[in-house]
Amino acid sequence: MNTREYFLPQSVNEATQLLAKHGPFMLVMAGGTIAMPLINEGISFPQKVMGLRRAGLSYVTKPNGKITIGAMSTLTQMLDLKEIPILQEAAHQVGGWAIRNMGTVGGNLFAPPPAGDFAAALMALDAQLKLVSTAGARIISLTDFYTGFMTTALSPGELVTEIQVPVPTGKTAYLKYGRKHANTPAVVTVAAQIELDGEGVTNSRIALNAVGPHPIRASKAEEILSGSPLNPTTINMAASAAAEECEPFSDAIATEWYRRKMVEVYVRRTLTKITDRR
Amino acid sequence: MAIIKGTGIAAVNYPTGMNLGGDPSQALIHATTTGNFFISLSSTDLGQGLKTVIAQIGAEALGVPFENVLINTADTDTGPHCMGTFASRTTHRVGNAVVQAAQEARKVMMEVAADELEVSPDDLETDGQGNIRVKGSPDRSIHIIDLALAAHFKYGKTISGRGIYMKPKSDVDPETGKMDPDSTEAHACTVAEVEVDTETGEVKVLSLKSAYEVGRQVNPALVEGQIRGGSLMGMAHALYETTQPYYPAVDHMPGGFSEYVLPGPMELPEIESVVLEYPSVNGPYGVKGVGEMTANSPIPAIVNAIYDAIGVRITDLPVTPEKILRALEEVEI
Amino acid sequence: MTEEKLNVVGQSVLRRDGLGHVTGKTIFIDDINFPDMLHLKMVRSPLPHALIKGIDFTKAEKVPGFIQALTHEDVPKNIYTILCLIGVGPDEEPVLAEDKVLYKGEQIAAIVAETEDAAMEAVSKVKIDFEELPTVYDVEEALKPGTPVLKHWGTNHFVYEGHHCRRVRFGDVDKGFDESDHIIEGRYQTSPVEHAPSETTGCVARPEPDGRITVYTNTQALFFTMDNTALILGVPFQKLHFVGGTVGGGFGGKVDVIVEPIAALAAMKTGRPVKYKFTREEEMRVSSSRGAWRIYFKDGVTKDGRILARKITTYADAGAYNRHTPYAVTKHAANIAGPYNIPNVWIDAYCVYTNRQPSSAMRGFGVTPASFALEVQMDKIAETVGMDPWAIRFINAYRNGDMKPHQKVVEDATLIEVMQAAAELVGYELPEKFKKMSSLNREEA
Amino acid sequence: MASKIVTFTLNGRRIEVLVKPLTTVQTLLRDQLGLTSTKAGCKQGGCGSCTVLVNGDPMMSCLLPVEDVQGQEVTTLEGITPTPGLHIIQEVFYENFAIQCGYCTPGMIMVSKALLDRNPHPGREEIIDALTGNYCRCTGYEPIIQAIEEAARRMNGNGN
Repeated sequence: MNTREYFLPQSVNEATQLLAKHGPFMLVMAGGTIAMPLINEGISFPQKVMGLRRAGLSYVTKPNGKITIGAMSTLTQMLDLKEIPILQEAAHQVGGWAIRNMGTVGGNLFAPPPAGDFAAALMALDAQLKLVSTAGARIISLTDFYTGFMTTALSPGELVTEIQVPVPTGKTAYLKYGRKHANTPAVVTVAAQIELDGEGVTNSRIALNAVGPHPIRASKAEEILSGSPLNPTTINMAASAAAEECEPFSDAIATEWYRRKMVEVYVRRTLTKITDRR
Repeated sequence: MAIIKGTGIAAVNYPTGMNLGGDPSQALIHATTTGNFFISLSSTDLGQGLKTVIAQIGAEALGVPFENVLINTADTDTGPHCMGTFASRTTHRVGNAVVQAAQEARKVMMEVAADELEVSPDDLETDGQGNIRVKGSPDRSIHIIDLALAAHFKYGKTISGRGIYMKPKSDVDPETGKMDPDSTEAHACTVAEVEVDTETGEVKVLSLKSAYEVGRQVNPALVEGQIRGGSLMGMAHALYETTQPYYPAVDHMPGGFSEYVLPGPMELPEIESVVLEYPSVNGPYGVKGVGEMTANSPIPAIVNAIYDAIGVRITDLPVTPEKILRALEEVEI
Repeated sequence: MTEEKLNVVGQSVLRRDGLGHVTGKTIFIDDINFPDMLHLKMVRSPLPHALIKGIDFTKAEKVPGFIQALTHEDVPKNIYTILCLIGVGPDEEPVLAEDKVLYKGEQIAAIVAETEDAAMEAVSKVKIDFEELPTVYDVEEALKPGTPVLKHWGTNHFVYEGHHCRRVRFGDVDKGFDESDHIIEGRYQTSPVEHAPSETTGCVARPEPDGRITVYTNTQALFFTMDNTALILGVPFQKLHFVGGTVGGGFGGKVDVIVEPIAALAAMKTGRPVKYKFTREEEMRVSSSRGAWRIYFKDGVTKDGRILARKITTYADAGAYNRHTPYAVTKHAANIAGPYNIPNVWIDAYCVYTNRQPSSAMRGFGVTPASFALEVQMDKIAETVGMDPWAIRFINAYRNGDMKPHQKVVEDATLIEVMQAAAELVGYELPEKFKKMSSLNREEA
Repeated sequence: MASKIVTFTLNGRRIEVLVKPLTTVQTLLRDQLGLTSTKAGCKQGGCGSCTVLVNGDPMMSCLLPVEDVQGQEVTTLEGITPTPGLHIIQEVFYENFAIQCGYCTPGMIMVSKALLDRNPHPGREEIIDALTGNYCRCTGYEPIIQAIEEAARRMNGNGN
């Protein structure tokens, strides 16, 4: 009497073949922390589900100056990434312990806001995604991956199999602000990487989460910093710009108004943290 | 960024019981032939520890060891009526019913012991260890097992008792509101210390220090449990909790623990308390009640502490960071 | 009570249920399963106020595992009110909605199926035609002429013995205000709060061979729930047998009679055990909450800090139905003036209906919002008269022998003592006159 | 789709179960195997009452399909309870009144077990960090934190 199907492919190859065969109506599930509550609660009734826990994607390798993370690596695995402290911090601030043992780096890319904080950290690090289908593989930047609320650049039949993160050359900082200090959705999350040549900023990446349809870059804030010194004046200007350009929403934990205010405060605090680390 | 500290106080009373419809509860006690005492109830344990404190009260009133008193609850076929667990009433109401039932059972127990020891019941006492002994001659005693066997097989008596506590119904006078709605009053005073981040409106509760007066404590560890749990619930009500974040609008109602904001172990303030005992007039052994009130005094104490810190009185719960920030902005303008 | 030597009262003996709890062997309601047990899930209103024009179960019935759908037509006495057992009326809440719904999430039809999944899927396939109606959410708006009326008796408030609110009249407040140096007003608002017990509300109803129904439930009030269930089902009281007593947290959230009647009805209809347990989302959004209260204070105070008159108008947001709110309002009215000795008090306490999930009892029932409002108001008074927050409370504290506004003599007061103890705990040095004060008598320090 | 046979180690014993597609470990334990110490407080991954250990790591069994634990080691509270007696963690929860209604208790104990297995000397901060995914409405957490501190002392032979 149960018509549901659950596929548990043992390799990426098998997974992409299943996806090609069953098409876009198959729900692809990583750690299950987003999909399973909806199924348990009777909100969604997917007839075909593919779980990726056995697809051989739980790995972290570190070839020359790059960290390569299999999409099914858990957030707990990220706590060991000593090379990139902001990924450790970002991972630690997702859920509680058991959720971190289940939630995956790949899954976090698909978490609807205000979830998806880890993806914001990846965005600040200029992560690239490897997308694989039966037709082959391609690499896309995480910034270009998102196309709208719950929509991505994934083509039918494609899976995110790997996240490639260059070891940051700049200074980084990460701050998540929620209504409590752990296991809570973000009011706003800020991840930043700033490259400095002496006093001047040569390159900056500021990613925000929970203030847009998906993790976003604060491009205007980045432009303000570019070529400027990183000091309280430029930091304030960048923070104001970020608050202006973000697209916050209201939900159970904060209003659009408050989120925008907090973008300004937290971009400032994040950038100040970077200057403090000099 | 400014972090400002503030202190606030609040002092409250809390009534035990709610008898506007009459507020009775019953208890039945019977002894087995092997000297165990079953207390039959239909009362429920929500986690506060009813099954433990009622056994303590029963053991005390019967004069037998705690271990020999067993609680049978809650079954409508075997347990007599109880209004329910609410209104901080169960220890007081059910406790009183148990004391009354225990007195009746104890009377039979002492009569049988008197026959066995060939003395008057008035000359007997219980030692709380399972023996009934002649006052002044502790070597002349009988154990409750022997006594219960004798009652059943030799004298044909049931060692049993019935108890009820009822506060009669009080009708409210519709014109003046004259009424007698409760049985006794417990009290609490909380001093809250907070820290407010004026840039985000975030409040951190540093400490909740309280004095409680709850009548006699039947089980101090369980009272302490109510205090700790209630303090955090009060703090949650003050700063975090709402099913309708934009009340009276109904938008964005939380559907689970991630959106319904509750403080966790990371938000724990320092919680310290003293408990005073002024036995009540009508509670069993002077009990009042502690279950509900522990969440009450922290709320206004925290709100008053926030005012002390920032000079803005938020009178709309929960006091979210957003409400504080908006209030601060209005002041600045 | 005479001083006596106590053996076990006063001892921190270990919990009787502790071993069961730490081994996970304690049996909670959801741990009770029977091999032939069915699952009940509820079709709920997606709208806060609407007429029901029609219900179509055709697609739901086709879900594999579907057993039966129940509507209000199956419920013998569909309209009830929980407190009818203590004489509070009139009946006004449907077990299952009839021609209209008053809040989002209201129960409309029960689906009974072989598995939880099948029941949920069938629920998702029930189609209902609604005609939306205008809503009312604000308690003061609700009392204004021209707002949609929610109750069959024609008002949006509970009627207390012919009055539109619960009243307390003590002394003469107008005279008190005239004699006062300061008039201090305040508006206080609390929010609906979820009990959030670790275990959600639920029960299992099982038909017995002798024709009775045993209901295993985590209700906080066993007989209250059973007796209401018997009335709703129109069965003799001896037909029902309720078993419970082990509850995974209550806080007042498990005193409503919601899951038991419909599960028992389903068990009677199907002849099989039926489980109806709220999901967490139902517990959050549908089960009754702590009500929101709006409270207005007006206090007349002398320049030396004595409160001479207190006038309070307060509105409880009951949500769509009574549940326990009419009662909460009375308890609130008895306590809102506070543990203070005030010669003139005037209270109007309203129980108001709105288009939200019903509120009901919660830890502190009607008193928690009262304590919040009045203790913040006390600080406001202290500030206005230029007095220390401790002092304003000591000066006005009630003592044994005083008369409360609801005309009950104070007999167990210890407000002064807890304040003295709290001051000592935090190292706050009270003036000598407050240290010497006692609740036991009214000798002025 | 047909049910599947899944083999894994449960509480030290290798077992074979037949499950419908996407059945969770929670449902298997509670409804098929009658191991009800694993609770179902929310089925959203939000309360931690269903925490089990998979290869020693705490996981929410309500979010975990049974097929995903093929060949793995799953431990529930039943699996760490000695016969007769109590595990030290159970003992301290009981003796320190770190329980009230008891519904969150199994999950709390499983997380504590995983923590103490990794870190026999956890500081207060580490204990709090380990508990952030587990919800308790009754106790206010402090008694639970103190119980874990006491468990660590006793396991290290410094308890009373």
